[in-house]
Parts: sequence; structure tokens; C-alpha cells
Amino acid sequence: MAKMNMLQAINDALDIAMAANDRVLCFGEDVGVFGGVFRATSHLQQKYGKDRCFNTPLVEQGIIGFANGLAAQGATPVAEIQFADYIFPAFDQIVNESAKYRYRSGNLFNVGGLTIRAPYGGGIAGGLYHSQSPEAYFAHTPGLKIVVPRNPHQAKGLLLASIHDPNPTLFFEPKRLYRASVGEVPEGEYELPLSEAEIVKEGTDITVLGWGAQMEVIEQAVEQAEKEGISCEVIDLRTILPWDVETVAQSVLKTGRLVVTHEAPLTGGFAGEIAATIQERCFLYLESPIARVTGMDTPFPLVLEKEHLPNHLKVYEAIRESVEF
Amino acid sequence: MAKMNMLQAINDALDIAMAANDRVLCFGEDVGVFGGVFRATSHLQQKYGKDRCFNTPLVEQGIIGFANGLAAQGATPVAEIQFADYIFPAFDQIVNESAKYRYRSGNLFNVGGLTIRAPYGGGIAGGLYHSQSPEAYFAHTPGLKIVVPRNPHQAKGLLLASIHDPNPTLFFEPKRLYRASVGEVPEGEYELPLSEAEIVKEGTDITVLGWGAQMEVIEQAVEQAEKEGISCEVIDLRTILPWDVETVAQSVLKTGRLVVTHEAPLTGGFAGEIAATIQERCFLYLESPIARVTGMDTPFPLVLEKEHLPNHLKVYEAIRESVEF
Amino acid sequence: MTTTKSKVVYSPVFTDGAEFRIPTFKLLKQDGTLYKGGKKPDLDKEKALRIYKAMVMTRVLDERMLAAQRQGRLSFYMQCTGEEAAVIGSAAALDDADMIMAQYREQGALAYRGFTIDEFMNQLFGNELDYGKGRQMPVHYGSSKLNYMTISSPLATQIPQATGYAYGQKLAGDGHCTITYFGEGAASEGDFHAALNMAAVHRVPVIFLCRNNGYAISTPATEQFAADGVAPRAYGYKMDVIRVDGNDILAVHEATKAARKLAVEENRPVLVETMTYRLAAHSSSDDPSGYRSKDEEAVWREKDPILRMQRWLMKHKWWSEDEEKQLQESLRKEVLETMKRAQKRPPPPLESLVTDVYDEVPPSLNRQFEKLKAHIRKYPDAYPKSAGAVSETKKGGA
Amino acid sequence: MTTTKSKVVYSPVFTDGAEFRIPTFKLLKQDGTLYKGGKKPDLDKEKALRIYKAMVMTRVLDERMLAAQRQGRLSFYMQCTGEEAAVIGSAAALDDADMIMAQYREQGALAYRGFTIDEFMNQLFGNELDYGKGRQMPVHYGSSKLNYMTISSPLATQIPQATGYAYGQKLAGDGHCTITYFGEGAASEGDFHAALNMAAVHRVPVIFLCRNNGYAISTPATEQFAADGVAPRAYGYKMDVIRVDGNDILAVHEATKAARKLAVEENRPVLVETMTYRLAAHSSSDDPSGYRSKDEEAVWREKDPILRMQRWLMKHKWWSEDEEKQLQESLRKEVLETMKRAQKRPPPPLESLVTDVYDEVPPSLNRQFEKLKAHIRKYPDAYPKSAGAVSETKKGGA
Ligand SMILES: Cc1ncc(C[n+]2csc(CCOP(=O)(O)OP(=O)(O)O)c2C)c(N)n1
Ligand SMILES: Cc1ncc(C[n+]2csc(CCOP(=O)(O)OP(=O)(O)O)c2C)c(N)n1
Ligand SMILES: [Mg+2]
Ligand SMILES: [Mg+2]
Repeated sequence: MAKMNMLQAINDALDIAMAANDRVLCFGEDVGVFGGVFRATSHLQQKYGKDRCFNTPLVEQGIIGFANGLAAQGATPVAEIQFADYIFPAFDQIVNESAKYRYRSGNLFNVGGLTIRAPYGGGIAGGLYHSQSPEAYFAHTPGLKIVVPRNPHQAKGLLLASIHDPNPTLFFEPKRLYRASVGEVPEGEYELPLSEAEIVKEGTDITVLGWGAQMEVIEQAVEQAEKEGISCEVIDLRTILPWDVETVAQSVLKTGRLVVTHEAPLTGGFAGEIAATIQERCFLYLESPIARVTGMDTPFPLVLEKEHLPNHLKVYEAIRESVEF
Repeated sequence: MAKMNMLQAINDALDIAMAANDRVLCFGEDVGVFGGVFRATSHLQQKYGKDRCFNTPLVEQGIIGFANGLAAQGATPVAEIQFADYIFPAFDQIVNESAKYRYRSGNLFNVGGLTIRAPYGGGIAGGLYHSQSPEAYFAHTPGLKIVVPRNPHQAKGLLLASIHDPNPTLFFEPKRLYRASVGEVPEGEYELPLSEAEIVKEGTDITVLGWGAQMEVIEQAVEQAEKEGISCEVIDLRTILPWDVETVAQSVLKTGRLVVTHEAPLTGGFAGEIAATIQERCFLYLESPIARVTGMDTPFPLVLEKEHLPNHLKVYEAIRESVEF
Repeated sequence: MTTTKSKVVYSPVFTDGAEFRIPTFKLLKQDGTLYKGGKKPDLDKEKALRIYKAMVMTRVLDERMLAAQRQGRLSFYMQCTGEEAAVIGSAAALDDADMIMAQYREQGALAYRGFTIDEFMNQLFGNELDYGKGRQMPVHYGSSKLNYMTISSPLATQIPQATGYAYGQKLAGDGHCTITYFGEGAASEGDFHAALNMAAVHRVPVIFLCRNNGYAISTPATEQFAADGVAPRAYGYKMDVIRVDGNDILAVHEATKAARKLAVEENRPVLVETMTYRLAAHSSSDDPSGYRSKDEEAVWREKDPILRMQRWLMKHKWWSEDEEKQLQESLRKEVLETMKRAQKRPPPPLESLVTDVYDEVPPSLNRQFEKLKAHIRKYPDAYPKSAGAVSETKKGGA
Repeated sequence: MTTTKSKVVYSPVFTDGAEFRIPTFKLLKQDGTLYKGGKKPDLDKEKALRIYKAMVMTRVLDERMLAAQRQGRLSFYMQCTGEEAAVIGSAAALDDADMIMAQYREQGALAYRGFTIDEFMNQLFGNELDYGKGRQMPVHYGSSKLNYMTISSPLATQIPQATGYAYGQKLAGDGHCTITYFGEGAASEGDFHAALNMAAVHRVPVIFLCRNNGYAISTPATEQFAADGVAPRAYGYKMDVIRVDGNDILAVHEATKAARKLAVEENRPVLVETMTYRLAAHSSSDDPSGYRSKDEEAVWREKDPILRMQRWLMKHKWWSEDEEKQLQESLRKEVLETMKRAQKRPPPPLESLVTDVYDEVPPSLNRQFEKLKAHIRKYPDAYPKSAGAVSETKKGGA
């Protein structure tokens, strides 16, 4: 075990993956000698050479197109998109290509080796284009996996699992926690399971569900609620697609209440999918409407970011409203 | 009134808009002398000249980038994307640019004049890439309007409203109905309201909601259900974003039951958003879980398209299950 | 950092490269003789006949399958007609283990590699033997054993993928390269720019083969770009480029062989622009009379690449009228018989709806599948293709 | 249909354009004198001083605001330092009514157009007077009255937009054009390819001005493209191109003036590549010592474009040491005072969270806003920027 921040944990995972298999490659804008603008790929070029860790030209659709080809060839590309806000030029390569490669070829070909890393989320005074949480844009795409870690330990284990998983995987990193989240991280190789939600804390009155940086917000909100005697079950979804319906449904069957929270705007956000599924699965057990606490239906603002974001007070209020319904 | 199919109604709307305002332009791949691969822009180049109706090079991100610029300049571009499946290379220009132009500039600039037309949907043996229904991908984007007509009369009135609306609008056309749907269409200029759902048929036992080509499927299913004495209220959502929560909620408060259906895959589809919103708004009035009848969570298949699609039998079954819950 | 070693001028000079024309490489005249000055090509009889037979097979298949489409036996079809030399001449210049990433009009390359008429038919009819499991429209072929990437309809997406694939080959060090085919229309996509630039920067063994056939559906090349074809773009990436008469099998073959050498031996990506013409409609859904003249088509019909090669072969006495007749007949017969067989075969199994989305069917999708099977069991008449598969005896997950 | 009138060759010749170098246009030496052979520029004293003052204002603003960022007064900043001639020389060659669509490092153009220090500061501090209503990060300026499109962070998106904007201007027939600025890094995006090709095909009055400053954050131009800069790409579109010393205000101005003439009078789009260097860090978040040497920076510091112009002005006796001192001092003072004022101003109103998403606030968003206000009323201490706005007396929808 070593104390690491999330960037170090990610760097460690990449290092381990590259050491174990020389077909693992890391590339993207400024990923080479500089080690990425957040330094997640520090020292990898020095260690593994320019052929395996390198800068690409500034073209996201090219980065992912190139990565798709590499993966089809049998390599294990780990492509970085500098900010999740800049993943959209690659949307076609991801949604029409990566996701459908195996299906359309009848499994003659696949890009299962592909992992795409991108920092996402708000809270860093990033405004419209350094704050977005685009997971729901991709969650409508069968064939993709989408993973979001909440702390360094999770980041390392889930990233290694994503790299090794034989399906194209989007790995969204909560950049607000890159340096802020520090914790014990096991040394060496380990994996945490994909498509398994984790019950972070058991409770009986209400289920509170989130992922990534929002887990910290939930923790604060739940602390406050528990002070008032509300027993909360906290779940980290961890994998957005394909998601772990069972764990969530079992929890709600027990608690009868659910609050889901994410930073992305409400409409079309992934909380909607979860609410729709759970109201169907747990209809007769629900004691109050499933609540969603999310960003507002606007682009991401700057100066009033605090007002926009679903902070712990808003989550706490939703918990109370649900319990008092 | 004249009898028209949907293509003729769309062509008529474009003709009227171009005649009324010489800043209205139509362009896209093969849109010029050929009139588009479906012939929606037939004769427009002959009538209004090559400057106002023209072929573009084969580059969707360029078409929409160009259209954004034109709209910012004050023109009223109506850009065609040849198939909705090919809109993804333009995803960045739509989601990061069109949608955010007004907000990010504090209303100094906007691309409100922009309308994007694209044929969508299955049922024509199109396989993975000539069948998709991508409305939900865009419905997570505040700043956009998304409109889907169900028949020629609606198509003309909604397209004219979309062209005149001072916000960027995606207009998805159910290509399966292009020639199949024929009906009376008023002559000359008229508009149908955006963001207003339409109660197509009143009923008391259950609300059945859809849009576009799915309305025909609903009609068949409801016919069968009504034969068995189930009184259905049928709603055409018409505008997906921003959608008419009130009309749907009022209906469900009355019927206590809701089935939503669309062709796109289940997970992350817009039915999820509707179910999540309505379970919250109508919690105490719901007599059964909100049901979603959708395409499966797979890419769009070809030979087994019939099995994949949410046809009238599946919608009918969902109605029955809901009523018998 | 760019330190431009270019010369300095003291008054503003604009250039647009117009004076700078890339020549067209030709070897074979339409009468089957070589141009004066044309070097005798390095092509032995065996290879020449392999090429020629693939061309004829492609032509026959195209003619028959378009007819089948017209008869309603097939939902859709696309012909390679007129472009057989561009496609097959280039494919023949490769090692059979090199990767081919094509657009959709390159069935000739697949025929050359040895895809059988059976295999073509199974895809066209989407039957249980289709490698693609009946999921894609006709002509979306693929073969892993023949190193032919399954076609995907979104244009130009394969071009940066080819750059990536070839980069993987380079690291693997097995001496192979990738060729990617695309139309002059698809070359307008952003993915084209990304692919060529990345290939040049990362020195990737990839051949970008543009079939400039004059049209992208109805859009003539003159409305696709203002420049003299696609070739001049190579200079923008400092990439080697060659333009070649696309109806000249010998020139295409020779040029691509030389390109492959640059790619594989020197890691220099190459752009090859083949100047040709789409003699048929864009697809079975298209009618070119709406956008081009019969006269224009006639000019190009005169330049038929198959006839040109046939004449060359006959001049060498490598081929005869008799052999031609026999080949045509046997191909037609085989196509018809195979078509009948393929059409009768059952569709892919119901499970194919949900497999291959992921490496394993996830639980939620499996639930959807179980629900579908129950539904089909309830309404077997509505699902004739799959009702049999869910009859009581056949229950069970995917 | 492309009928290549190019010459024919009978053996395969590959070219990569290497022999074909685009020259660099220069007029002004670093010592303030003209190159021999350089034509005296068409620039009167008034205009020259307008340009020069904008350059100095940009430099002073950049220095002060970077310092302010270092002091924690500002969250983020980006400097134009080293590139003032490329940006301002080109903007000055336009009509003030021409549209400017910039990347983010072109505050100089805005200064030239007359954006006041107050206006800069309001945006940088996102206060209630910021035209952008505090929604975007610092340096995302915009001004409709100065025809300067609001900056958006996604790179290269403005390039095809400029093509469209200019097409609109062409149809409007008012004789105006659009200039779009972008870095040599952004030119790798697919949008670049789309924009230039469409502009050439549709004959659009647009000037594509590439600031080739050697780096895209840490990525040197040598890892961005293999070619000799961005200029050679123009030939691929048959577009007029000129390369110019980007630190030479006279050459940039002259070249852009000529480019504008081609654009406006002949509807010929033009690519202008300015060769320059980013003297500062990429942004306040960057530290260039991780990827380039002090020595390299020093070489370019010697080529300072402002000093070069200053010397030229002084040789003309249009400018003196005294005037320089005065200008510097008054600018520094104004920047500091304005900064203090701007920093003290209140943030934009709470309503600005939900307005301008659409032309009107839709009902669902209004519901979210009402809920937010109620929430803030309950927890005023947690929302210091907006608690005042929702106090009981101020209720009401957006
Ligand atoms: C991204 C994308 N946009 C549009 C289409 C529709 N489309 C299919 S083929 C075609 C024309 C392609 O022309 P070209 O690349 O010249 O190839 P050719 O058909 O001439 O061989 C178009 C527009 C598509 N398949 N993909
Ligand atoms: C689409 C997109 N991808 C990535 C980024 C992150 N980014 C911001 S500036 C920059 C480098 C730009 O370099 P260049 O175009 O050369 O301009 P310069 O900063 O040198 O002026 C990058 C990668 C972005 N803003 N947008
Ligand atoms: Mg073509
Ligand atoms: Mg740069």
C-alpha cells in the first residue's frame, strides 16, 4: 500500500499495463515528453519509448480513428482525450465505429483492446468547455463500456480492468479529484470488477446513488442526513454502461427510496435511465418518487458554477424531501 | 388542401420558406440539382438558384460548421444531413457550438436561424447505418430544439415553425413514411407550435406516448387494445426538446398509466427521461409502472429488424400488461 | 518548431499551386499495347490471369446481382463496374497478408484475394452462413482470413483506422502494410485529413488509394473540390503521391507495387490517386440520368479496363476468345446456382440479435432477449424468420 | 468530373512536394529598416500609430494580467506575447466592419478594433458588465459592435463557421469578408479541412490566418505535421496562399491587405501562414520549461515584433522615447485602476444562469430556476454571490 493521489494512481496503472504487455500504447495530445497536461502519463515515454507513448497531432477524430485501427490490429491502445469536453469531434468514431465493430463484422473483427481516458467534470472554474460530464451521451450506445472512478484506489483497479477488458471502454476521470483525492493504493497489479456497483455504506431508509466526484458530495450530504437519524445506503455505480441494475434494485427494494445525482444536466442525463428502470423494477416498493439531483438544463456556467452544481446541500435536501414525502 | 406524401409536404415547406425570405438557404450532400437522395429538395435549385440551394462537399462537420457561421451572420440555413446515422461527425459542431452559441456570448451572437434536417428511423432494411433514431443523443443538450413529425400535415407545419424559430432546431424526418404517409395538407404558409405535445386521441385507462413513425405503430396497437375495451389516450410528443411535460403529466394524472415507445435502444433513450419525470410528477397517481417499448440494446440489425423493432404487437402487449398490473 | 528554410521574398506573392500539376502515370493503351516509353510490366502469366479472372468475376457478379436486385430478390446492390482495374490492380500489388480497409465498392479486391461466390452470396442474402450474421446491408463484406476488414457505411472512418492499423503492423515488425480505399467524395471528410497527417507524422506503412471516379452519388468532383483532383493534398502532408490512370491495370499495379515498397521498406505512407469513372449507378437506389449525360458515360465506356486488359492478355497469347467464353459462362452459371442456394438458406439464428454487442451478452440485454423470445412464442405468425427458433423445445438464453 | 489535363508519364514517379517550397514574405528587419528590395509599405502615420498602440496595449495588458493571475486575482490567463504583429498587422489590414473569428490568443485584434481596457477587464473578472455574463473563462472575449465573434474553447470549430459567415456576407453583397485565426495545432482538426475545401469550392471571401507559433501547448510543430508548415495545404484546395514573417508588422499588414483584395473583389479565399513564436507559456496553467529550451526562447525574444515596429516608427520620427514612456506608464496605470474597479463589481445576476439557453427560458428550466432560488433562500450563507438576489423582496421568475 502507498499513499497516492488519483493522478499517481492512474499513472501507476498505465505503467503497470505497459510493463506487462508491450502491445499497450498510450497516446494523445501532449501525452509524450510532457506527460499530458495533467501529467497522467508522466515518465511513460522515457520508460517505454516514443513508439509506445507519444504526442499525436491535435485531432480527436484522428486519435480515436487511429486507436480503433490499432485495436483492430490487436494492440491495446489507451488514448487520452485532453478534456472530456473535446471528445465530441470523435463522437462518430466512438459511437458508429468502436461500439459497432464487433457486431457488424459478426465478430470477425473487434476493437476490444481500446480504452479512452478523459478528464471530466466541474468545480474547477472551467466554464462551458472544461467542465462537462458527457457520460450520458455515450450511455445510449450498446457496445461501449463506461467507467468512472471515485478515488485513487478505485481509479487504479478500474483502469486496469478497463484496459484488460475485451470491449471498448470509456474511462472518465474526475479531474477535480486528480490531486485532491488522496488515499491508500495497493501496489502492483489488481483489478476491480466492471459492471458491478459498490455499496459504499449500508443503510435502511433511503438509497443514494452516484459516481465519480459526486461520491464525495454524497458522502457530505449523507453525513448531514445521518445526524438527523436518516439511515442512508450509499452506492457508487462505478460502471455506467452496462450498469448493475441488480445491486441498485435490491437496495431500493430494501429502502423504498432513491436519490440519484450527477453533475450533467437533468434532461437526458443518466439518472433518468436509472429512475426509469428502478420505478419499473421496484414499483410496489417505492415510498416516494425517485429524485434526481443534477446540473441545471443549461451549458456549464463559470461565475455561478456553485449555484449550478448539485452540491451536498442539494443532495441533502433531496434526501429529506424523499424521506418526508 | 391537397393530398401529399411527406416528402412533398417537406418540399412544399422549404419552397414556401425560400420564397418568403431570400435569406433562407438549403444545402447538403446531393441537395442541389439532384434534389437530395430522397428528393426532399427537388426543384429548389432550379427555382432559387445555385447560391441558395446547393451541393456541399461530403463532410458533415463542415456542413454544420458552415451552417453555424451562416446563421451567426444572420441567414436562415436549412442544412440536410443525408441520413441521421451520418450526423455524428457533426456532433461537436451541434452540441458544443450550435447549442451554446447564444449562452456563451451572453446573447451577443446566436445561431437561431439554423435548422438541420435529417431522415431517421428503421423499417426500410437499412441495417446499422441507415436506421438509427439518434434523438436522445441530442436531447441531453440544452440550447437545441428537436422536432419529429408524424405525417405530411405535421411535417409541413412543424418544419416551417422550426425554420422560423429563433433557436437551432434539429428536424428528424421518419423516412419510412416519406412516401408511405399520404394525407391532406393545407396550402400556403402555416405553422404548428413547437414544444407542444398533441393529444391525438382521448382516452381514460392509459396514456400511450410516442413520436414520428412510431405514432403509426401506436395507432395499430391502440386499435387492438380498444377492441378489448381498453380506453387509450394517445399523445404525439412532436417536440423532444424542450418537451411538453404538462400535457403528458396531465394525461397520466387522469389515466394513471403510461407507455412510452421509440425505435432507439432502451438504455439512454428518451423514454427514460419521460418515465423519470412522470414518475416524479404523478407518483401518487400511477397505478402501474411506466413501461418503455423500444428497440433492443444492440446496434440496429438487418435481417432480424422485425424482431428488433418495437412493433404494434409489442406496444399492445405493454398496454395490456400495464392495465392488468 | 518549424524553421522554414524557404527562400525569402520582399513583395507579397500568392500562389495556388495551379502551375504545379501532378502527372498521370499510364502504361497500357485501350488497344492492349503499351505506350511508347512504357516499361514492360513485371507481371507473369499466372498473376496476370489471377488478376484478370478476378476482374471478370467482379463484372459478372455485379451484372447478375444488379439484375437480381431489379427482380426484387435482393434489397440493395452496388457495382464496381468501370473501376475493376483501380481496385484489383492495386490489391494484386500487395502481399495477401497485407490488410485491406475498403469503402464499399471494392469487391474486386476481395474476389482477387479468393472470396468465393458462395461467400459473396451469403453476405448479400444475409443468411445463416453470412460472416456478418445478416446484420449489415448487402455489399458490406468482410473476411478475417483474407485480411479484408468488414465494410462500414459511414464514409472515411476507415481511413484513420488504416493509419492506426498500419502503425500496429509497423510495431509488430512483420513487414506488412495496410491499404485503404476511398472515393474522391469521402476524401472531403475530416477523417481523411486526420489520417493522412497522422500517417506522415508517425511514418506509417499505409497506402491511401483514392478512387477518383468523378462522382459522389450525384455530386460531380468539380463541386467536391476546386483543386486538380485529390493528389495535390499529399504535399500538404509531405507525403509521397502518384496519380495513375485508374483504368490501366498495368499502371495501377506497377504504381501500387512501388508504393508498397516505400511504405514497407521506408515507412513512408503514400497517396495513390486512380483516375477512373463509375460506369454504373451509385447503387441500385440511384438513377444517374438525373445528374449526368449518356454521352459522358459513353466516353468512359470506351475506356473499359477489363477489355483493355483482355486485349493485352490476348496479344501475349495468355488468353483466348474460347477461354473468355468459357470463363464467362461458367461464372454466370456459378453465380446463378449459388444465388439460388444462398437465397434458400435460413436466416441467422435469433441469438445473433444480441451476441457480439459485447464479448458476452450482458444481463440487461439477456433480459430483453428472454422477453423477446416469450413474445415471439406468443405471436409466432408475426415473426416467420424466428418463430421456429423459440418453439418450446428450444428454450434457453443466448 | 475531374478531367486531369496534367501531363502523362510512363514510369511511376512519386513526388512529395519537397522541392516545392513556399517563400516567406518579409519587409522589415529587426533593426527597423526595410530589407533591400522591400517596397515601402502603404501605411500612414495615423494608422501606424493605431497599430503600434494596440500592440503595446496588448503587451502591457498581458504582462499585468499574468501577474494578476499569479497573485491569485484571476483564475486563468493567456498571452499574445510575441505574436502581436501577426494578429494586429492582419486585423489592421481589414475594414473594421469585416468579421473576426479568432481562436483565443488574438486579443490584439480586439484591442486594435477599440475594445477598451474596461471591456477586457469585465470579461476577465466575469462581472455584471461582462458581455458574456460571466459564463466563460477569462480571455473568451466577444463584441458584436466590433464584429469580433465570441471566443469558444473547442479548437478549429470557428474555421468552417468563418467559411459560412463569409458565404453569408458574399450573398448579402456588402463587400465584407471574414478573417479566421487559428494555431498550427488547431489546423490538424478535421474542421480545418472542411473549412478550406468548402471555401475554395464555393468561392467564399474568407481569410484563413494561421499563427504558426511553433507549439500547440507542449507539442512542437514537428510532431504536428511532417510538411514545411501549414501553407502547402492550400495547394490541395487550389487556394491562394502566402507565407509571411509573423513578427514583421509591415509584411503581415501588406500580405493581409492583398489577401483581403482577393477575397472581397474576386471571391478567392486565401490562406496566410504567419511564422512566429509563442514567447510566453501556453497559458497561466502551463510551464514551458518541461518541453523547450531557454535558448530557443532567447532566439525568438531577439525577434520581438513590437520592438521591431517601434524602431521603424522612430526612424520615421513618428514615435519618440518620451512618447513610449508616457504610453507605457499611462497604460499600466489604466490597467491597474481598471482591474481594481472590475474586480469589485458584483457578479452577473442569478438570472443569467438560465437566460440565453434559448431565446426564452422554457418552462422546465424555469421550474429548475425557481427551485434553485428557494434553495438559496434556505441556505443563503452557502451562496454568497447570489444570496442577495433572492432575498424576500426580490422574488420572481427569470
Ligand atoms: C459519413 C457519411 N456521409 C454520407 C454518406 C452517404 N453516402 C454514401 S456513398 C456517398 C457518396 C460517396 O462518394 P465517393 O466517396 O466518391 O465514392 P463512390 O461512391 O464514388 O465510389 C454518400 C454521400 C455516408 N455513407 N457516410
Ligand atoms: C477540440 C479541442 N481539443 C483540445 C483542446 C485543448 N487545447 C487548448 S489550446 C491547445 C493547443 C492549441 O495549439 P495551437 O492551435 O497551435 O494554438 P496556440 O496555443 O499555439 O496559439 C489544446 C490542445 C481544445 N481546446 N479543443
Ligand atoms: Mg466517387
Ligand atoms: Mg501553436
